[in-house]
Amino acid sequence: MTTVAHSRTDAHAEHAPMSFWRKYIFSTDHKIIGIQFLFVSLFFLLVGGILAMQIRWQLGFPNTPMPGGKILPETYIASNGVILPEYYVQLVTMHGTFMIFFAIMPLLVGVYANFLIPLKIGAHDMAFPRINMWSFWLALLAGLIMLAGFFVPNGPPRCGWTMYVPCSARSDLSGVTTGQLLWSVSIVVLGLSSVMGSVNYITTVINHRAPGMTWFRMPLSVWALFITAILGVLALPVLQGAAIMLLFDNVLGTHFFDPVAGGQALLWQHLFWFFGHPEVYILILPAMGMVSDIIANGSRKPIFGYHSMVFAIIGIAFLGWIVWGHHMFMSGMNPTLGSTFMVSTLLIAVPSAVKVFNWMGTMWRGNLRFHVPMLNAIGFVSMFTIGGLSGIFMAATPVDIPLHDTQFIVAHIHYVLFGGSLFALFAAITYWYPKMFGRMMNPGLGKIHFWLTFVAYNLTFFPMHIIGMGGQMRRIYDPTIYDFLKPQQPLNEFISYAAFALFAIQFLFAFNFLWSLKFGQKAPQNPWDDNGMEWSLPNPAPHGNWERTPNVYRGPYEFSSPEAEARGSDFLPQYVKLPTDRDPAPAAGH
Amino acid sequence: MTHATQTVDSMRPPFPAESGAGVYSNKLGMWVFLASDVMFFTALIGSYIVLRFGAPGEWAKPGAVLNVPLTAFNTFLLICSSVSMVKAYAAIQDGKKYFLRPVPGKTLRDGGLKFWMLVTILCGAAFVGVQLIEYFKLVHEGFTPAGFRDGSLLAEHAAADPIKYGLAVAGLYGSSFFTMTGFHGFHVTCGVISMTYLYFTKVLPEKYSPQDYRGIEVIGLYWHFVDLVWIILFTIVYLI
Amino acid sequence: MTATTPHSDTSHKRPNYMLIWLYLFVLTVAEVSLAFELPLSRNIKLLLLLFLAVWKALLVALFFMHLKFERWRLRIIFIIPLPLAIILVTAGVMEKVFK
Amino acid sequence: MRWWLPDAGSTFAGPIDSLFLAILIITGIALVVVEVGLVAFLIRYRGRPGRKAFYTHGSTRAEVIWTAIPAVTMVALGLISNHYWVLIKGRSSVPPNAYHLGVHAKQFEWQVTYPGPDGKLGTADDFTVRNQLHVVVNQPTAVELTSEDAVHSFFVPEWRLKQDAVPGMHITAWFQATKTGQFELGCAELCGMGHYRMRARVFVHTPEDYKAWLAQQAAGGSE
Ligand code: HEA
Ligand code: HEA
Ligand code: CUA
Ligand SMILES: [Cu+2]
Repeated sequence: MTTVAHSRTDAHAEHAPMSFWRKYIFSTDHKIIGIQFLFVSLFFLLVGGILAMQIRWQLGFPNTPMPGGKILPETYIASNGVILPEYYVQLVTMHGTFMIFFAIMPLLVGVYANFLIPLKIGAHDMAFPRINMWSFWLALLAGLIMLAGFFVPNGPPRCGWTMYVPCSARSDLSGVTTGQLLWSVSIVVLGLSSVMGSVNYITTVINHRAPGMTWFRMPLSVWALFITAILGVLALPVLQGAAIMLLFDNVLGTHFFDPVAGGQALLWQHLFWFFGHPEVYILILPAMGMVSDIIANGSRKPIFGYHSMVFAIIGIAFLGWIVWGHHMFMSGMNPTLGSTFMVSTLLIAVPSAVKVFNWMGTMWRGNLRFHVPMLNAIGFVSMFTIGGLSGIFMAATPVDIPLHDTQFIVAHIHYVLFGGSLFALFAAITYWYPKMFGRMMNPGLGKIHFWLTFVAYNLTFFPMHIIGMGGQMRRIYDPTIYDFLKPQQPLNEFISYAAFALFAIQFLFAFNFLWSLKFGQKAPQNPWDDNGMEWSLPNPAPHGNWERTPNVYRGPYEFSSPEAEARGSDFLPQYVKLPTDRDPAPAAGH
Repeated sequence: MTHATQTVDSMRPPFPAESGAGVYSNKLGMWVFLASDVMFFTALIGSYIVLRFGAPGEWAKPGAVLNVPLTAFNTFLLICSSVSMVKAYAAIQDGKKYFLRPVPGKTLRDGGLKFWMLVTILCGAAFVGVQLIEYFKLVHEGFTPAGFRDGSLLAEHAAADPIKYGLAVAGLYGSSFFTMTGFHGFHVTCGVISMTYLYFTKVLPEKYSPQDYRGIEVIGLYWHFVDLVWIILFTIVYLI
Repeated sequence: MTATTPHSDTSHKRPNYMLIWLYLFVLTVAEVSLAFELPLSRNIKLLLLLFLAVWKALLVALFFMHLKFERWRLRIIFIIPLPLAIILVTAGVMEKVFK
Repeated sequence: MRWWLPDAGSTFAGPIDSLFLAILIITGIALVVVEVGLVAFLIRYRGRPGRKAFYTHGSTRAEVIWTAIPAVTMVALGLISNHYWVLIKGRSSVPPNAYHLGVHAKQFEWQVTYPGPDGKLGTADDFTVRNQLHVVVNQPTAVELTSEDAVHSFFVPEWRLKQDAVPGMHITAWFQATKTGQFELGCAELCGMGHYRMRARVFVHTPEDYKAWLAQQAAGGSE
């Protein structure tokens, strides 16, 4: 294809000085919006983490007063400080909800799609900067609505982040009224925000690439974020629709999910997971893309099999639409449908294998630099593999029978989401920190944080596979009331200790992050010797990015190429014009 | 550090020729949004289909509960507004910014952008109005999102002829009817509001020209899409 | 090649919009009378009605939204969600339709 | 403390556990390849002064290999799994000689309906017992699952049996216990705040014991 991007060059070059409010609060600059998303979603990550600690307290030490628990209102906690069963279920629900919808999704998509797409494709900003700003404010609004659930009578919903009906559709079953409504409303608002964001990302990638930035010169991070945006645009409206029906069942007395009047409980599950599985790929594809960039950089080698990496992303995204039923194997869904979903699910291992082995291929015969982003990226590859492989167990329908809805699933969730997405985020945050704030995060602290997290994380989540095999169900308040689970309690206790350590270790990261804002070492222009377009700009980059639309001369991964050697370095940025390079055609060719 | 950038401004075509899909960003963005809206209506309409297939009883006969002639008229209104929208688009392409202008030798005068946009807005608003009347009448007769209201007129009819009125699944009927048509109506309302806004900020001040009528084209896409959804809804909700 | 402007779609012959409107009108009348007046079996009615609805929808998409005159790159955006919708609904009705 | 699935208690355990083991081996190989490979690369190719990375954009042959092997493995795994899936959960898998029990799930208890002396559900001598499931060893048994309110899930780990009970649906799940003794039935689907305590005792009897228990129930008057 000869499509060569021609970028919009509206009056971007001259920017009058703006008031603080316009510059940092109601900004339409994609970089500021990305940073706003970063702070907000790190806050929600912290909220999710605090909820997780209370979950772990209860699972490790049931019927023991929780330290500091007494400050919670009596709808949550018994007078002696023991967590109430209602509260436990709410903790689990809100932990899942916050982590998925308000921590990882905005961290990956809100922050990095915003921040990276224009910078990496040589655009001046998003296609629709104003809509972009709205997307952020709606996401924040949604998060606050969700958070408000804790402060209304009876608290937040009690039916898990998957919000299965009829539990969630009938307040007499869940015991929650306002909190349930807030959940639905928040999800609708969040969906709106995501759709607005995704429309922006898609349009920007299609229309605003700099001259020379052909489709197959785009970094894999941009590819992944682009495909993720497509998933977002098509998946979130379905969740919105479902949440609206749930809301109406609660407030208008409709009967969508009310079996007595002919409604269907499975309908919710179909709708939720039809959204839900693409959603989990929304949570992993951007991570994969950014990790690809970082691994190529850390290995000083071109990415191994760039094209198949692109097709693997597309393949995962495509297959992601036809596997949702693997969450419903035990739901009473037609078993024939179960067989179909099993096969499509297993096939996802194939593009995933391409990705994993191509990352290894990239490192093969490289010249590895173990900077903090690289360490976390390697952590990502090794841990995502474990999470993905545990998915194979559950994908095989007969094996899912004993494993479904046990802690084995919880282990899978955290291996893919913490070991996968969150490690990738540690990598990405460290990697693009200088671009955001002009300073480096402390590498020593970063390494300590990585190693401690890596160990504590495995100690926390690996044993969950075993207690899950032993049969411990998810979302149960007190495993010790089952005789067959009593012998496992020491392991639960062990997990809790490890989880507390894991949580504490994250404050190293928080400290490093906040401290470096002010005291970090000043970043050189291209701190990681990288090839990306973003490093042609000063750190942090000015509003409007480039004064003049840049040209792109080559692919993103030209590390250690002969041309680079000739220049006496081992990298050759996309924006560098060698004497042999011709300028790309400026206007769009169709 | 070589920036190695080169300006391309000199070669910038006069009008929003943006690359990639070969369409300017607003239009591309609107299409992507419409794709996402398709998925939104898929959730609602799909649920209706699934519920109706799985319903424990017969659905009400067409026309038993709903007022089909009234809605047929409403359909007509929406079709008219769609064609007036596309006429507005054609008018501005030809540079007709005016309201009405006499044509020599003809009694009918030629409509310009201002005329056709006004017709579109009025038809759209009328649609919403008729839908509101429909809702009020239905609720008054006893058809609510929760089904037939106890003691209402419709509840009595349904008790007398449960098959015709689909008594067994009235709850599902009410739920899906009001949700689907309600969200469609919401879309129409949004369209009317944005078109009115454009009318006063852009159409009346004659901001559009044959060189740049992006706003008209983009809102037109949205408007036709809403019409398209109604065509589907009218058939599967009122006639089947 | 030259860049696209909204102009470029005036390069094709503009369809007669009033004729499309007439089509839509006639088809709507046909639908209503089919649903109420014609003594056909339910399933045939259903198929015919769906057929007419799709026909009308296509008219709107192709001519009013001028998809007929757009390139495939743009059409595809609108087409992608359709198979997804079909997949979702098929799985949903599997329970009742195919035991 | 066990490090494996619970002791086998039904005929399903055989195939499911072997399949589990097979997947463990397959994924174990993949895991070792990846993790050992990673560590080896980290050591061998660590950056050192004077070291140069090998400039390559990939190798189609290698990529075909590592696409094809997982593809073939996964398709084979899918076919094998499906074979057992159909035997366990297929709609026509319930053996004709199965003994039918009704299990009605309700926040937060299991109501088990026994067919009484005539062996048929839905007759006058049926009786219902709360939170106690009595079955006969080596006798195919089918539970007719229904739910009163939320979605619950019938889960007996030793039998490798799990099946949601969904309001508005009537789902039949069957099993054949192979070990007598006492077990536990848990609810595996979040159904509200009392989900954790929705527990029932399971008794697997010899046929004689079961008859005796039935007789005793009949004598004591059905609940
Ligand atoms: C980032 C999120 C993420 C990702 C990427 C995945 C990826 C996968 N998931 Fe996971 N999943 C979740 C998040 C995610 N999941 C969550 C949150 C839930 C729980 C929801 C809830 O109920 O609350 C869940 C639940 C879940 C279930 C339902 C379990 C149950 O409830 O009973 C299943 C079942 O099939 C499943 C399967 C898979 C598979 C097969 C993959 C595959 O994509 C993995 C593919 C990757 C690999 C296989 C590894 C790399 C490949 C190789 C090294 C090659 C060699 C491998 C082989 C030859 C096998 N997942
Ligand atoms: C991305 C997703 C994510 C993440 C990161 C986590 C993190 C953790 N999770 Fe979570 N979990 C889920 C997603 C996630 N979880 C989901 C989807 C469920 C299912 C919910 C359901 O069943 O409905 C679940 C369920 C779940 C359960 C099962 C409950 C049950 O079924 O009964 C448990 C139990 O141990 C648990 C524990 C933990 C622990 C100990 C952590 C620890 O890793 C937490 C460590 C702490 C942090 C990661 C916070 C650190 C952040 C900061 C210190 C802030 C930094 C600030 C600045 C820099 C400014 N989780
Ligand atoms: Cu019943 Cu959980
Ligand atoms: Cu999934």
